[in-house]
Amino acid sequence: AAETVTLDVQYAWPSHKRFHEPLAEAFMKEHPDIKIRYLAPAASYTDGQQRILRSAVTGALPDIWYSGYNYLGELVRTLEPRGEIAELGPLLAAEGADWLKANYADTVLRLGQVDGRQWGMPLTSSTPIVYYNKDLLASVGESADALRTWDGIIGAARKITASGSADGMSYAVNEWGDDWLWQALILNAGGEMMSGETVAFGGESGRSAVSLIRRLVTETHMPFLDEDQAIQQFAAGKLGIFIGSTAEVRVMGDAIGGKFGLGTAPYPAPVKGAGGLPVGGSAAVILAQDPAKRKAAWEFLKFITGPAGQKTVVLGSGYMPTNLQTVRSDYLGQFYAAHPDWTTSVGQWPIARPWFGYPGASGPRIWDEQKVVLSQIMRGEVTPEAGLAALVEVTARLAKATN
Amino acid sequence: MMPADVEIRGLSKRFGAADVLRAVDLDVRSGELLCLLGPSGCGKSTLLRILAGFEEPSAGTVSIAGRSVAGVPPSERDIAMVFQSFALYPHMSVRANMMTPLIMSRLPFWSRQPLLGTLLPGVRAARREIGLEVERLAGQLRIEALLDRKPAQLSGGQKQRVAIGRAIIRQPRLFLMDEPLSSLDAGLRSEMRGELVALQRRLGVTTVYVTHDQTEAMTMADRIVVMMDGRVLQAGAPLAVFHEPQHVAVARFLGTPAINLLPGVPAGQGRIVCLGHCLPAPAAAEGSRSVSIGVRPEDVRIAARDGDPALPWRAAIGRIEQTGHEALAYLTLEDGTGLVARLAGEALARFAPPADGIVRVGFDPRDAKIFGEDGVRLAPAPAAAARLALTAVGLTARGGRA
Amino acid sequence: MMPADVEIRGLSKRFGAADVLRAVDLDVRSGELLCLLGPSGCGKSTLLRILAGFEEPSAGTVSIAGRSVAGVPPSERDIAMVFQSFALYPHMSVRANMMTPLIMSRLPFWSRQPLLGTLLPGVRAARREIGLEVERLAGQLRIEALLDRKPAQLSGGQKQRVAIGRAIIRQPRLFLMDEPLSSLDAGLRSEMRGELVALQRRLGVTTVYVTHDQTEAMTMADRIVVMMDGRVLQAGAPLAVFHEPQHVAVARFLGTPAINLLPGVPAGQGRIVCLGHCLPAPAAAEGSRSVSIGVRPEDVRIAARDGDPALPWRAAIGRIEQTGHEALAYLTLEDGTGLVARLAGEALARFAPPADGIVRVGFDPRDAKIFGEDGVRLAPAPAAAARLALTAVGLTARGGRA
Amino acid sequence: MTAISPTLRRRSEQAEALRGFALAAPAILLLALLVVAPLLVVFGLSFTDYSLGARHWAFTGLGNYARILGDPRALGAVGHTLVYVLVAVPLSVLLGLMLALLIQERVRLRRAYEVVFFLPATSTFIAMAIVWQFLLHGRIGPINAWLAWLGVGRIDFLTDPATALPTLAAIGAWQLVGQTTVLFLAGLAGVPADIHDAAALDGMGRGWDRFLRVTLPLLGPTVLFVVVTTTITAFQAFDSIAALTRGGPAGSTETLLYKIYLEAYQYTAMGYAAALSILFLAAIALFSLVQIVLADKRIHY
Amino acid sequence: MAPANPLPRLTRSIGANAVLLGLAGLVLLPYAWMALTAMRAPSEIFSDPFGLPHDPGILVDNIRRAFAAVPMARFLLNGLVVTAGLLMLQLAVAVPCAYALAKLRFAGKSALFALIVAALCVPIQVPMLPIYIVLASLKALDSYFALIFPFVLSPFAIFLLRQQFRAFPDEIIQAARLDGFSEVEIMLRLVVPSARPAIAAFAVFSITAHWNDLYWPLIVVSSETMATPPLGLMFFRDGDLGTDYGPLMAGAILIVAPVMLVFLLAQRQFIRGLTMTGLR
Ligand SMILES: Nc1ncnc2c1ncn2[C@@H]1O[C@H](COP(=O)(O)OP(=O)(O)OP(=O)(O)O)[C@@H](O)[C@H]1O
Ligand SMILES: Nc1ncnc2c1ncn2[C@@H]1O[C@H](COP(=O)(O)OP(=O)(O)OP(=O)(O)O)[C@@H](O)[C@H]1O
Ligand SMILES: [Mg+2]
Ligand SMILES: [Mg+2]
Repeated sequence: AAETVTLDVQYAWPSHKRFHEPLAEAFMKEHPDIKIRYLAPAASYTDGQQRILRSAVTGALPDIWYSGYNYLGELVRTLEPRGEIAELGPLLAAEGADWLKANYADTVLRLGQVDGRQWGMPLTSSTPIVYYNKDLLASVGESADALRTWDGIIGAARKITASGSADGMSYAVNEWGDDWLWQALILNAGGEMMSGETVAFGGESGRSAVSLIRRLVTETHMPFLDEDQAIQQFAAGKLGIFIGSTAEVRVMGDAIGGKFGLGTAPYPAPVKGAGGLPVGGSAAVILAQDPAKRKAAWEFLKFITGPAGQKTVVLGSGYMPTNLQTVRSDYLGQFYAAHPDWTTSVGQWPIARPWFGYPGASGPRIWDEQKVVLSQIMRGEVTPEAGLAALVEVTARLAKATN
Repeated sequence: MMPADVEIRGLSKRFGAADVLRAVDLDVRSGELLCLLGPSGCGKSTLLRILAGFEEPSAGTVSIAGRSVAGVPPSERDIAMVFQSFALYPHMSVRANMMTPLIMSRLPFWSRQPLLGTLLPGVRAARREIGLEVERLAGQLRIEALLDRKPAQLSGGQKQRVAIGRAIIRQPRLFLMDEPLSSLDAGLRSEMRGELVALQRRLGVTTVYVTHDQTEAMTMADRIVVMMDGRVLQAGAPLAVFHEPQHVAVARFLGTPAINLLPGVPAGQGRIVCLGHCLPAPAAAEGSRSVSIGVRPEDVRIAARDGDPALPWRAAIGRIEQTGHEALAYLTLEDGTGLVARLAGEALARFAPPADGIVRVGFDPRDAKIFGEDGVRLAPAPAAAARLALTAVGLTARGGRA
Repeated sequence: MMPADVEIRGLSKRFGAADVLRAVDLDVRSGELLCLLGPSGCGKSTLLRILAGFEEPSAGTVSIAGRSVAGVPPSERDIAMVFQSFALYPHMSVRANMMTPLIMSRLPFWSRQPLLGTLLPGVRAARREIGLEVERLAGQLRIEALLDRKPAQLSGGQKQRVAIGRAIIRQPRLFLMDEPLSSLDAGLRSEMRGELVALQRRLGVTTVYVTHDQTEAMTMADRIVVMMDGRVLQAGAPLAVFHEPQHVAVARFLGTPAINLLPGVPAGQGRIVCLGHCLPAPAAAEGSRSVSIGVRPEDVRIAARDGDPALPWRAAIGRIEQTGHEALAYLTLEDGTGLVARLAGEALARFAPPADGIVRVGFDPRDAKIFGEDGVRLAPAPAAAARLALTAVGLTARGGRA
Repeated sequence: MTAISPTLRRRSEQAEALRGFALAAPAILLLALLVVAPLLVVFGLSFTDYSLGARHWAFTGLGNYARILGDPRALGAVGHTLVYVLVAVPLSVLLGLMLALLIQERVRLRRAYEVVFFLPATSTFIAMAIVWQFLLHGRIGPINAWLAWLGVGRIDFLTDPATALPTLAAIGAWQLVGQTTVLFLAGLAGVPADIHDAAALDGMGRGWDRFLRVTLPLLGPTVLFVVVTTTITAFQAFDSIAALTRGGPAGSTETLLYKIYLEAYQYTAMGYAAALSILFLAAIALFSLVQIVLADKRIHY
Repeated sequence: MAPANPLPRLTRSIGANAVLLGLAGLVLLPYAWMALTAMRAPSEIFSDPFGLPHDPGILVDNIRRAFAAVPMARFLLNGLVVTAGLLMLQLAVAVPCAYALAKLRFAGKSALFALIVAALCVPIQVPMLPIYIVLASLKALDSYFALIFPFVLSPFAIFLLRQQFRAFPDEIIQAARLDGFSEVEIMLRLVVPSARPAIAAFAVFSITAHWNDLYWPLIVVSSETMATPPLGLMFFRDGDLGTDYGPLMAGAILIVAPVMLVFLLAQRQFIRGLTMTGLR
């Protein structure tokens, strides 16, 4: 064998260690000449992006980074001119079309593309789903069927709130760490965030989104919680319905520990429109420059996005598999059959859309501003219409400022 | 307010395992200046602090003006105190320092609060009145010019006077002073002694004054109380205590250099044998197996080797300390006993040490103070009583100073 | 090492605008104990600190043992110093305090470092040797029992002895002491005086001793130097300076209570008129328009109102301070001039103040010291010279103590 | 009279100066390296549009400073910082003073109290943040449960823009109070016992009069020190915001320092962040200076 | 026999203790939850926050899980190395500087002191970026050096120690010079030992600050093996996945406890140090 190649791999979300460690172990068993060394995890995709940018300035990039889908565009645009990121298209092509077809759906591959070129291999993917407390729902005489539409959800939540023992629901759009839930509202209403250089959610999709979030507050008395707090409350049995990432299925189950019945349902059908959903998660990119390292890195990427790798990822979190083979019964088929709650998200693959990232480095700043406006709308400090106008204005201004 | 008398009965104080005061009985007479004198650590300050109410006695009672003060907090005892450290309020001007006690005693709670106080009726007038009183007293203490300074800008003597001013301004019925002069230098100390006494006379406030400096006690007190080891050993007029100590410890403590103590053995027939010579003994000596014979340095007589044959012993001069107006001769008797003699006035002028340093020494037996084995003074021989009369004359002179 | 002599010539020191020392000339003789005496702030410590090398003079030279020490750092002057605050190393035991100077002077740098030091050859032996020396000296100073205590666990007198021990252990050629006794209490102070002098005699180290306590200076020094305001006013044997002050400031500074100063006017024919009476005048008085006549309190004579007609003035007794062995009478002459008289020994025993407090006072003109307008002593009348002879006798006596 | 040679005198003074320099040299070097030089760089950056990772950047003169004036979030951050300081500092100083006065008289429990109240100052905040987040939970937090039991309405401590900042400031006070208490205890120990005795005789019992007339004025220098250090610490509050609210809800807890952090490390706008930093430093310096000057007039030593 | 009336004193003491205990309870509230939670199974945590845990034995399990989930021991070791090393170096720099400022005359001394005082006000966030870039260009990131070096100069230590050293009697220093001590020996063998309480006070401040610092380690540390305790706790804290509170709180206790212990040990000296430096 050749000399051992060591790959520095950077991932985000410390808790994902749960599946990253087994992935590396399994891979190294298969490839004794490649050593995977994880760097300390970044706290979030945003922090990770910052870390990568800083490392780029000082020339200390890791070999592999799992970039949030929403930052992928910006990452490529920054690193490509410096020659510090590897294009994966040729590598995929070299593996042959059959292999490709057997493993990856086009919708999935598209998540790792920027301007039509493949830069990342989708590693994790999630869509928002509805978690509900079966006991609470039953106590007010509702069933999971009611959760298929927003009106149904609002009705059920209102009843739970009125019962006094718990809060009806939480859709923490304004307190989320990023704009994922917000994009879900827009995409689900058939809209998109930007089209070309102009803000695209100023119309019908935006209107239905902002009036919906206001309704959630006025009609269900939804509490203002951030993600952590919402999960805490749900796990404590004091929240009827929680809408969040499918990646939390596993932890939610652990935290509840059988105190009450946990159910999941698909993201509600859109009030209007075609009903798309942004895919959260990350794509693995290769930042190594050295050919040997790039080669090794590609091997690693193939492994973690392969059927065995994806099985590990899914069972460690609740993410949807990005590999077609994974759903087969010899990998996850039997598990899924036994745990239908875990499949809710998988059922939403058909409406999955890429998670939009703003141009330039303006994403975080835009979300910080949008968040404030969303809060104002939800609290009734501005009318939904005025709020929407403000959202459009601020988004347009900031997106332009950094272009 | 009337000066008060103080009655202390069976007062004891323990700190943990240490007996600091042991059944002290003491009366302070109305209007007098009483000095508590004793070595460091004998419990003087503790006694004073019990009088002031800072400490509770472990046993015993204290009455001031006939009423027990048990449980009465310091602020309600109507006592003032001058501290060794002066304890002036460092952040207040001299004027404010002196006004404070009057403000506290004359203005009701709301009237003395910073902002509100100035708005209430009558407060301004009351403050003005207090200010005038302070200025009057400051005049008497010769500190008018300092009224607007802070304590840090004063010399020791000036601080001293301010501390006294703050203490007496509200005319307490009892005045306590804990070594108020000890942090001053020698010159200032002797000056302040005179001033303090004059002031106390003028005001007539009963005063308890703590010191371990005998000169201070001797020159200032109406009566001194010698304390040792938590006990009162002797109380009385200063010269009476000096000349007629009732305990060897008192004799040793008073007088610089300390009294010479010679060993003696009662030989019956009214005689005591002391270093091979006989002295007339007080009657009570018969009961003792051995006695101590105290002779003050100024009572030791010296003559040239072959002078005055009435002096019984021969001694070698070890060292002579000359301080100008007097000299101290450190002598060694033939058997090795040390003896100090003070030479002053004519005796000093007459004295010329011999070349070989050998002299004759002795003393008038009437000047000797004889103590029993337990340290208690044995009743003086009749001759000493004559001396006591003379002492009384000195007292009269002192009484005339007021 | 040999005791050294010190020669100071034209030494001046300014701090900013303040002249602290002004052209001081002074010799310290090999082996003597010289006291620098003067009021607070006169520059004594500054002079000492220049000798030690802590300050550089502004002008003038200092030679020790014949060699100029300009630019020589303190550590190379072979001088030891005892500080007023003792300056013991607070965290070291007494033993370590005393060993330190020897360790520093005998062991090279690496050998005295904490860990390394113990590993180097010969260091243990050297340390043991030093330890033995310390114990020997501690025995002489009677502090063997304290060797393992920390300074904080010592009394003032014990600290004092340790400080001296640390200073003399390496037998410096010059020994400086800056008010080493001033923080001790009276009893201890007088005891330590004797010990210090004895030690200095035994070691024979040249010593410069700073104090503002005249008793200390008088009783300890071979010679005293009176400084005022940065200048040397007079230097000489203690009693010579006391009895024959060459300047009114020296006369005033020495003696407690201070010398009485009476106004006088030269009247020609060898006479001076003083408060209506005539005194014989020294020859030099003729040149002055007015003089001061100094009379020490112990030289003032008192008699009953109708006693001794040789005493020219009548005076009222204001106050009598009795301290047991002596008394001070504060008198007021008819014209209001104050006068203090000291009564001791027989004069005290004889004295009985009259009922109305009026007495006759006067003094032997031979005891009077007469100062011209500029404060300089006018050559004494021949009679006073006789007294000087007597003084010399006292000196001999003192010389005999060694 | 021979004047001592000036070269000799200078030599010994020079020797001392040399030793002084030698001893201070490491500190001086590090001061230059770790404080002065980086600050100069930051100062320089504040006149550019540098953005992290960018290859091209330009001087913009005072542009960044002008931009601050037109940036409502930046101005809001200044306001939030002031609110935070104005809540946290008085709260921790007054509470610390009260605690110190109470603890000072305790004999047996004194050490225990000192430890208890200093505990928050020693605790890793990131750990405590998790606890606080739960305790202050708007719905299931025990504090809200108790409030409900007391009949007080529910408070969304960390998620209501009106309460989030005061809540953070109160947590800041919780962290700071140990330090202020301990410092006040040290100050109180420096007040001579005699003065208290004298005050007792002058008619000031242990209560308000003694505190107002004696204790507080004598504590003056300590109060100044405590207020200045606490203010500086409060200005620099960061951990609690980063761990608990991340500037939210609705930007209501975005303080100046947090805003600087956002600009520099979330938005990569280095030049602008540098300008904000300079402003921030100037504000701290000014604030401390004003306090020292104001208080100096009222301190009596 | 003692007729003193002890009642007011007693009521005062009871009142004061009541207030203190009440406030102490408030201060300790978070710790109580922390301790209780560390003894719970995940499903118990949110239902009855201050109830007694059903099976305190879970604590052991939770601690085990804390050590298993992340290299807890390594974090604690890193914390120890960083705080101890930093303390030594800070003192090594600050002691001579403080001594020179307190006891020696040299040109620019007051300017230096003014700079030190000014530096007290500078939060690390401000000069951080340039320092980061320099460290990175030296390839020194992700090392103990990177964690320690930027804090080696502690203006606070210099300030505190200068105050303390100034109170050291000049006369002792002069005596030592006569005895032949060199300047460094005077400093190390005389002045420093006398400043022990002040050093203890500073040690508490320094250890507290740097053990707990999250900001700087977050930026310079990129490998788990270099993580300090709070950074480790952050890895441990489940960002987007909800929270596994039992082991988390067990870990938190392990991280909070050492500094508390240091404070407990140094408490007497710490308070004395603050009192002696006077802070006036
Ligand atoms: N609060 C206390 N706790 C324990 N012991 C004490 C306390 N106060 C005083 N003592 C002890 O009581 C004894 C007497 O102390 P006190 O202060 O009364 O002496 P003193 O006669 O005033 O001495 P000095 O002349 O030195 O002031 C001393 O041995 C002292 O150590
Ligand atoms: N470093 C200095 N800077 C300015 N003035 C000084 C300095 N050292 C001493 N002085 C001044 O020089 C004068 C003499 O001081 P010195 O210490 O020599 O007096 P002293 O005779 O020892 O007095 P004391 O008996 O009080 O110790 C004083 O007025 C003092 O204020
Ligand atoms: Mg006392
Ligand atoms: Mg002096």
